[in-house]
Amino acid sequence: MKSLSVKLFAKARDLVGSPTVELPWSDGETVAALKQRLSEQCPDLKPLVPRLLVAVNNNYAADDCVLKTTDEVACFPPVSGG
Amino acid sequence: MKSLSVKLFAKARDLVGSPTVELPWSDGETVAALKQRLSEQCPDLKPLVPRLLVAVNNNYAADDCVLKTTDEVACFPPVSGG
Amino acid sequence: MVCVCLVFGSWTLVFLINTTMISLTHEPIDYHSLTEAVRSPQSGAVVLFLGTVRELTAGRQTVALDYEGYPEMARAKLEELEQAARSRWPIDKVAIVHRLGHLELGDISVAVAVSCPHRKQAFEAGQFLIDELKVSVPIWKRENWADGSTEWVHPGGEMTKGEIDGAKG
Amino acid sequence: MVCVCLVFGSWTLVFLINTTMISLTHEPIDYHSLTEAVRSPQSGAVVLFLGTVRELTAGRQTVALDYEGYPEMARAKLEELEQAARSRWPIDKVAIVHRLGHLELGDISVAVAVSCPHRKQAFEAGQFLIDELKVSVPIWKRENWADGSTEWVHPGGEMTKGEIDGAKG
Repeated sequence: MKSLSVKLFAKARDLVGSPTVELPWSDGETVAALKQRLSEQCPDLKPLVPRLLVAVNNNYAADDCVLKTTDEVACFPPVSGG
Repeated sequence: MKSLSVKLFAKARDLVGSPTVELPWSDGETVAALKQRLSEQCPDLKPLVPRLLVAVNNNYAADDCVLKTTDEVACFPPVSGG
Repeated sequence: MVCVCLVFGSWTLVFLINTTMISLTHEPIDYHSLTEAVRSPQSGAVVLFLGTVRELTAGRQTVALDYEGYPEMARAKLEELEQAARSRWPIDKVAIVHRLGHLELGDISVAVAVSCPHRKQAFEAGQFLIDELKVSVPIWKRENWADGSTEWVHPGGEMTKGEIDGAKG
Repeated sequence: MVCVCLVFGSWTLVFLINTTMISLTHEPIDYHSLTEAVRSPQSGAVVLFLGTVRELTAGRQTVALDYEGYPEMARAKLEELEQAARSRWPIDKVAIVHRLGHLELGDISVAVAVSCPHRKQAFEAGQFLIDELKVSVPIWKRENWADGSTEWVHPGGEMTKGEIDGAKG
């Protein structure tokens, strides 16, 4: 099975304890599946998952967006720059 | 008769050709009288008089404001700073 | 804000004085110092406005502007504006400087810097200060057009021919 | 705006390129250079916004902030914001820089400079850019409170006890 590399930032990275996480992945799966997978594989991240934003190739992605293992995928909490 | 010293600025000063003008003045006369006097004594200023602003002691003054010869009085066109 | 305390025996009088940083200058405006002067750890937001000499005004080409002021009254009006802004927004510090004299294209004619706890306040206060400055502070500009002519700018536009003829008649 | 002309025999291709001045930095922000970069004789108005580290947030005392970013996406989003602003206001030049890393009280975390022909446009565009930056650009701050604790800031506030317990259960 292929794997999807997911970058993590800010509190998401701190909770997981790593700047990236590798998830088993089948082409055709969506952002919603990614969030489900993250909750299972990283229990410490679970409380933050409902608020996580997902970015695909530098754009925000909705729950029904399909992810390929070649995509650049990132997960992070609501932004607080400025 | 006493006289009122009136500072002029910008186009008003250019039209009169002097930074101040001395007007014969009786205590109790108003800003409206000042404008009338300016039109008579300085014909070149007459077209600008309807638009002139009058300041008394660093505050804008309305036509019914009474001027004393000890006041600091200035006349100038609408401002255009900034 | 400066706090001055006078102690008389067992009495203490406390004065809170808003430090005004308002000036007119014939030198180029140092907006960097102006901005530094309003920064503070109490304020998360600083807004600086610069007015600069623009090349085109209503399609006509400017080569320079001359600014003239009525200095005592201009300073008094600027201090009134500062107080008016402070009564509407929780302003930490304000600094305003207007340049007078001969300005070339691109030169800075006016700088307004304001600091507030939050950004919306700072934007609103900064815009209020420059908007009001332009309508109430006795300063005037004279255009130096590219064709060599000069012209005092005053809102309401040039005198109409009727007004000029009326004056001559 | 930069104009690039390619001439092929009797054909000339003209490209108008908006020069982007967008960056992330770990060094102190030089807002003076940033402001100079947006000044131009075509624009009568420059607005600069500075966000600085404030001592008090909702009554709690901050001693420092740490900023983290997702740099590639942050730059892409800032460029999108610039284009969105240019589509709404006649902007001459824009420069935006956000600092990352450890910032002390009073340090500048973000600077946005914009020049436009007229002041209302410059104020509106500047406020739009910082407002949108704060909701869409992937940068995060972590508070270093005076009591020694640290806390990631993310809108929507801290996780509720229920959410945390739910995760543990």
